[in-house]
Amino acid sequence: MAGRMSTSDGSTPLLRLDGVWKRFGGEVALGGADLAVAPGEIHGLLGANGSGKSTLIKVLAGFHDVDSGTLEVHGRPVPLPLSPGQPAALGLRFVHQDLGLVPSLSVLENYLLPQLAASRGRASVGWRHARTRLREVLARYEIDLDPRATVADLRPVDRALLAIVRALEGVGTTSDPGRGQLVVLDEPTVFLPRNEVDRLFSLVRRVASTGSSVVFVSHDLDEVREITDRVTVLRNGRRALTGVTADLGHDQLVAAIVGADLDVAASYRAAERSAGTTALRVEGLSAGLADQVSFTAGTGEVVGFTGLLGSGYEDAVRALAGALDVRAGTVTLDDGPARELRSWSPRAATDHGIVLVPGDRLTEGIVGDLPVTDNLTMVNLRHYLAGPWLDRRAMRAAATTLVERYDVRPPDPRLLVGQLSGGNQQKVVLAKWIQTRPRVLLLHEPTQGVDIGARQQIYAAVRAAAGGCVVLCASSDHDQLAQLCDRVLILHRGRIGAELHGSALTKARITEECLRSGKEGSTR
Amino acid sequence: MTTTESAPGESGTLPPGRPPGRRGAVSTLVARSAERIALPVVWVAIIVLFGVLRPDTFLTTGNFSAMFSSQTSLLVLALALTIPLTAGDYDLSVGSVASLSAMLIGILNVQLGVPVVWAVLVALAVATLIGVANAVLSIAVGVDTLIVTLGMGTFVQGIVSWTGNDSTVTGISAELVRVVVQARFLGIPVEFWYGIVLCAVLFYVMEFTPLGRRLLIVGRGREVARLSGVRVRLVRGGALVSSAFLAGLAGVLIAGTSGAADQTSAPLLLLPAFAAAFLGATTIMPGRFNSWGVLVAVLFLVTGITGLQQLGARPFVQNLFYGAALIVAVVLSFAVRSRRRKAA
Amino acid sequence: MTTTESAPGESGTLPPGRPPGRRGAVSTLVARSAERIALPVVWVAIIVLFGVLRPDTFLTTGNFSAMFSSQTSLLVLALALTIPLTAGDYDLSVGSVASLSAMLIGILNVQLGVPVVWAVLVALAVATLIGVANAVLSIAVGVDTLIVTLGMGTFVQGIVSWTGNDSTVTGISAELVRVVVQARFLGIPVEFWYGIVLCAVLFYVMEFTPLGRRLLIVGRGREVARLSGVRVRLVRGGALVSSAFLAGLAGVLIAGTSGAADQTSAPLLLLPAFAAAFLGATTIMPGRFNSWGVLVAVLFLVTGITGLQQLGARPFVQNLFYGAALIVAVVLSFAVRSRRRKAA
Amino acid sequence: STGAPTGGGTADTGTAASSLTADAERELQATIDQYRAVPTFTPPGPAIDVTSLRGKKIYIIPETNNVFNTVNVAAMQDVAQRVGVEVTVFPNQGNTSQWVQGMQTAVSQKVDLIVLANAPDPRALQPQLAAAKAANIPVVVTHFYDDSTTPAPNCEGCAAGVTALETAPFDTAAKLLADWVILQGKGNVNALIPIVGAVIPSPGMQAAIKGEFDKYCPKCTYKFVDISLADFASAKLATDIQASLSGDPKINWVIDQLDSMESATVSAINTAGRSGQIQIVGYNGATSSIKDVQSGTSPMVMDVGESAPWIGYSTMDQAFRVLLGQPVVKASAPVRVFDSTNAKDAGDPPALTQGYGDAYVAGYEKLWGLS
Ligand SMILES: Nc1ncnc2c1ncn2[C@@H]1O[C@H](COP(=O)(O)OP(=O)(O)OP(=O)(O)O)[C@@H](O)[C@H]1O
Ligand SMILES: Nc1ncnc2c1ncn2[C@@H]1O[C@H](COP(=O)(O)OP(=O)(O)OP(=O)(O)O)[C@@H](O)[C@H]1O
Ligand SMILES: [Mg+2]
Ligand SMILES: [Mg+2]
Repeated sequence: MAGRMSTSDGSTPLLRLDGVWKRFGGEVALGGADLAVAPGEIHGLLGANGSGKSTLIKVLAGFHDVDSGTLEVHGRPVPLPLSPGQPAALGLRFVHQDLGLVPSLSVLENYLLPQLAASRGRASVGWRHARTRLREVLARYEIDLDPRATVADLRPVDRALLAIVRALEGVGTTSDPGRGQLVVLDEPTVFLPRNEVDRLFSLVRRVASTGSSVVFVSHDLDEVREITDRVTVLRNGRRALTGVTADLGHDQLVAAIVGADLDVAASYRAAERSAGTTALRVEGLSAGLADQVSFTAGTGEVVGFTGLLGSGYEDAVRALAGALDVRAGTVTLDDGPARELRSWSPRAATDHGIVLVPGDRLTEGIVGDLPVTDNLTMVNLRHYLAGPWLDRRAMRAAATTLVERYDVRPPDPRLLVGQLSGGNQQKVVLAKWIQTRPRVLLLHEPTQGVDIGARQQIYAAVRAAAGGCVVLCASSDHDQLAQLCDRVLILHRGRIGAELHGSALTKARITEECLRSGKEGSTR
Repeated sequence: MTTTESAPGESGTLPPGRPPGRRGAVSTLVARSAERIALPVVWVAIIVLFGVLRPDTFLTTGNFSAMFSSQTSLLVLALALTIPLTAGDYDLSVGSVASLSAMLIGILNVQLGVPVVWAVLVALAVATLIGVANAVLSIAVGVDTLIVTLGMGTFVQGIVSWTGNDSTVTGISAELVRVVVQARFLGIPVEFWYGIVLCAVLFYVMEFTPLGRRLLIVGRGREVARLSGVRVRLVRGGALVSSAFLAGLAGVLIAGTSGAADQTSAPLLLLPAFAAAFLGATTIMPGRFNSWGVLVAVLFLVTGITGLQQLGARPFVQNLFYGAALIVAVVLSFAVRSRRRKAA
Repeated sequence: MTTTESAPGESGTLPPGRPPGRRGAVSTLVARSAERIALPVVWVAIIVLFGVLRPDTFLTTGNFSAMFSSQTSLLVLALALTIPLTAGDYDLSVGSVASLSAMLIGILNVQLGVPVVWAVLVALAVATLIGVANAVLSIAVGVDTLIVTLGMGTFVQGIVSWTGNDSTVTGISAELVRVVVQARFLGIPVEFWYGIVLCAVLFYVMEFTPLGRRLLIVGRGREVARLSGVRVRLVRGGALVSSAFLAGLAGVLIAGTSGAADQTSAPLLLLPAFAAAFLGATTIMPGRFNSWGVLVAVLFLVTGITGLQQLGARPFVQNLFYGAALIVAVVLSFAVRSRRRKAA
Repeated sequence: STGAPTGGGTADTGTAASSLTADAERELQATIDQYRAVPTFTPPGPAIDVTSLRGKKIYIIPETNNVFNTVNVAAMQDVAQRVGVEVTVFPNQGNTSQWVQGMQTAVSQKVDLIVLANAPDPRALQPQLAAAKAANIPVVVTHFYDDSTTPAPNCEGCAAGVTALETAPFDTAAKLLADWVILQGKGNVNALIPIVGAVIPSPGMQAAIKGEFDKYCPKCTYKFVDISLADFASAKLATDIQASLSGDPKINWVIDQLDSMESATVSAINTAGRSGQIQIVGYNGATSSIKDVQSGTSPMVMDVGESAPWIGYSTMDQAFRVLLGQPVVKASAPVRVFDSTNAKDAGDPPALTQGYGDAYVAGYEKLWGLS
């Protein structure tokens, strides 16, 4: 309660960010964002995908430079950007969205990573002592982990727990322990089963009770309402709302997060459910976090896959492209034979016309330092063969047409894709695959980091493509699913928990189903 | 984007020149073509320089024909390297493989009296087999190509001194010598033209065949390639096999040029070949390993060395020239690019 | 996060052994320790073997003291390499730098009559400066360390033959000789013990200081390192400077061991040093470049070679042994791991 | 005229009128004829009784692994075996650190004598030589210094612990190379002489060659090109030579300091497109080079050879004398000129063990009382 009181009056916040601008290329990630965290409070940070939460946090971590903006800690102004190690010195601790672990190093090394990074070459590390200490710590948190285990071999849950414990234990190990410190948790709960979430919350409260503060990032409104004292909502890189959680209704939050998007959003859903015969049948697919998923889809249909992160909805889709190892399952195309997915590969998938527009665009989607032309033509090179040689002019021409059809800006196929903006990069990836006339088009977070305008163009493109094929779209953006899909499957713990279509298919219902399945989880 | 710090050819290593965008298109176009032709221009410049200083000795057809043809084996080795380099792999065994190939020709043809044609074919076959071994060990097992080819190179070197009985084999069939170096075209020994042809072939394969594009894509974005249905392992393996085959070819040229096969010369070409490959990637098609660039690099280096030699420079100047040329060229082409990127 | 396909020490290159997880902890523990001590065991085995075959010549203190001490300069060079390798970078200039350091000592002490202590200090300083140059050119400008150090190596080699006037400098102060090789401890020339001490120091720094850990973190995950506030460029640059300094030290040992500085010997140590570094990363602490592993690797190699010599094997067997040892060890430790990972 | 192949290219040496003075030609012819003959054996010193040497231990460290050293060492082993002397060989790859290891091992094994066989650089082994001296182990260095060198310990780098030398006729060989070329070229000689300035015999050989040209053919032209030790026998050597060749289109002879330069020289000539116009002579008697001389089609037309086994015998003779405490002698093995007239003596295919007769075998056996 103390926290909540102290915030209503103007007492100096533990941390205050003001007017932070951050562009990537020309893409505005933060457009004058601000954030104030009072001592001893648990502060929720909300916002749609790409609204700038992680970027803001990485600015605090000294990872990103800023175009402009000011920072105050304990009322003292601190020049941005922060130098390496400075955040730690200021008493800031992080659990980053990507957890900030080095997979090929051991649990212990990753646990000590912040100290190792901070300490200026002094004092030696007593590993045996450190190991026993970590054992105690892990025991305290009732986590069964071998400090010598390699992080790459851990389950996602254990990795998350490790990162969280690292951040929480960091508190109090800095220069002036008297001062309250700040723990930033960027979507820490996505990999946690409900009971772990409860434990996390009790820990978070304990930290707050010591006068330190916590910034808590999550897409799960219920979690946010349960744990936070106040919330700040980011939208398109700037603050849309700040308030005391208890005073804010669910709808107020949703409105603040989604903003005007809902209104402008034309629905791209097919007028009437296409009666297209079943073109894709997947049986008992188990891969990654997905567990015995079975479904069918028809030509012309756009089927959405979603759920809380960690529910495995994206694995179910990516597995069909051979992007990850499959434990079990079969896929049937049209009235062809059922094919074992255990021996599946990207090659096999593409040969059968199953193609993936990956979510991790930068490493899986585009070859950034090759021109647009090469990226567009890499999947059907043999079409450009004139005798033994490639007809480069034909390739250039084809690229130009695609670039124009998909409205890639600037419309110059000689540009390196890495120099295109996020949205335009995504258009290139879409064009690359759709031109191959796939039978199944798999989309994974198709508009991640893509601004509204490009978003609508991409929806249109997908819809157009859907005319001739099955589209499966794995996304955590419920608004997008509501606009784009004819049907949405909500996964929970790797299994299909619910299915929405027709009039039931609204952003609100999707979110609701995701969260419900979440609670069912806790009751199981 | 995720760039690979030390995988060759990655943007981390050789940032691609920025093609003309909307903004400052013209000025960039100029800067870019300036970069393309910088090395050739410098090359011509030093030719003129030495020509002025030593008109009677340097500016002779004899000198040029000799300069050009004398480096063919180095050129071929460097070209061999560009293939795995483009795919993001290293091959440290090319030197020893060339050595073995030459030695096999010597032994088969001279000591066992095998017709030289067959000797050459066997040598090439063996070289290719070593490439297969490299591919299997590194790509199949998954060991870094640098380590595997390092070990393989040492091992093969052992085989060379074994088979060669630690000595030089001379008296290789005059036919080979004739078709490699004695026959001339436009006054230059044919082997130089072989080199040119090889450059052209490689250029076309790299630029105008699906295979070449796949090689490049695998080198620049393995995951993208994999998810796009490219058989990444096959491509990488193929690259190592090809480099070994070309190394074998370099061996044939070595044997043909001197009519002999010795123990030491070929392996000493390894580092210069790398230097030439990297230097070549700063010109013609900056940012990519390209055969014409390698040709220019090799000719530039030999011209400099020969000129200095004829000016009576002491031998050590050659190393200074080699090292300095590589560093300066690469660093400059880097500085240029990053400045330009800032500008964008 | 950004991982480097062919940066050494990356999981891609040397996957970390899988430590005991919940499942099959015991069996894995066994397998793991088996892997740790595999090379040492094989080493002991061949010692026994040769001991049985050549008891009177091989199993003599003299033989061992000679074997061990003669490899110190190689050991130090390999240790130098492990530092940038751990940080994910290459340094191809260590051989030439060692050469230069030895040559400087020779020239300063013999030709200019500088007291040997000062000669040594100057040599080390120059070596370090070259390391700084490497760091600036590669990390500041952003050129791949492989290229920069390759060029630098060639350049420095030129400087060596220049300053050394292309010949061997002899007559280096007897003091240096005494403190390097003539003084003995437990019957083994002191330089061997210097090597041991260096191993211990490096081991301690790598394992027990934040600095060493930062080096490893930078090598394994540059982005995460940045995210956690590690000064990545500083660390990488420091690694290159340290390797150059140690290379300089190797040069001091070379000069002290033979009381002379020649042109060719040190650069020839480059590839063997790499082999030793990689081989060492398969033992003691499999999957990581570690000084004790390098020590074992070096001793293993020299033992095998000496033993083979005393059995009257022809010299070429040495190369076969070197290459085969490297490939077999690395491939095996890989196979083991991947099998184990599958099992998990 | 002899030697030169009748390929068209050799016209300028073959037909052009000789510009040598009559006596010059006579003297040169005499010298060449003398060295074309099978070398004769002259005892280096008084007879010695080697029976007392049974059981002594000799440790041999060859410079590197090449066939010449192998044959040379084999000869020594053979002799030693018959005398009952134990021989240990330390084969290596020419790395200083390996020589160091060899020396240390030898000293630690308390052998009775160490041979640095043609020839690990004693200057790079000062501490080890000192150690040997301290352990009273004599060291014999072979084929590293010229016959004219002052005997140990006054030779360069010998003071530390070299007891005796087995020297080589480097200067003589150089003289013969020059003489033969002048004679064959009938005075129309423009020679390129690649030489590794860094090695000990080079200055002497250079002087010798210069001396002959000054004496017999002042208007002949010749040019030494300095080869860096690192480039020696490497591909760069070809570039060095080729650069000088194109630097002077009139060059018609290349005098290789060592046969191991031949293949690089041939490449250079070929790439320079001067095959048929340039002939090569070289020193060392490598079988590969003599084979080319025999072939009559190679630009390699003469080789000054030396007998690896003979060097072995003469080394052992010196070693025995040292072991017996006898005064050291001027130990050296002769050279022979191999050109088209006598190259066949070297055998077909040529062997390092043939072409020098076997007078030395009988001679040394008699000297040692083995026969
Ligand atoms: N480094 C660069 N080199 C060349 N052109 C560039 C570079 N960076 C950006 N551009 C061009 O400038 C334009 C604006 O880029 P920016 O990233 O700001 O687009 P954006 O506003 O984010 O668009 P989107 O909403 O699609 O992401 C793009 O068309 C891109 O092609
Ligand atoms: N390194 C980067 N380069 C280019 N664009 C980036 C980078 N990091 C973030 N962005 C862009 O900045 C915007 C904000 O990203 P950010 O990760 O902060 O969103 P977020 O609010 O954390 O979303 P999520 O809820 O999905 O985590 C997005 O458009 C994203 O694409
Ligand atoms: Mg954008
Ligand atoms: Mg985020």
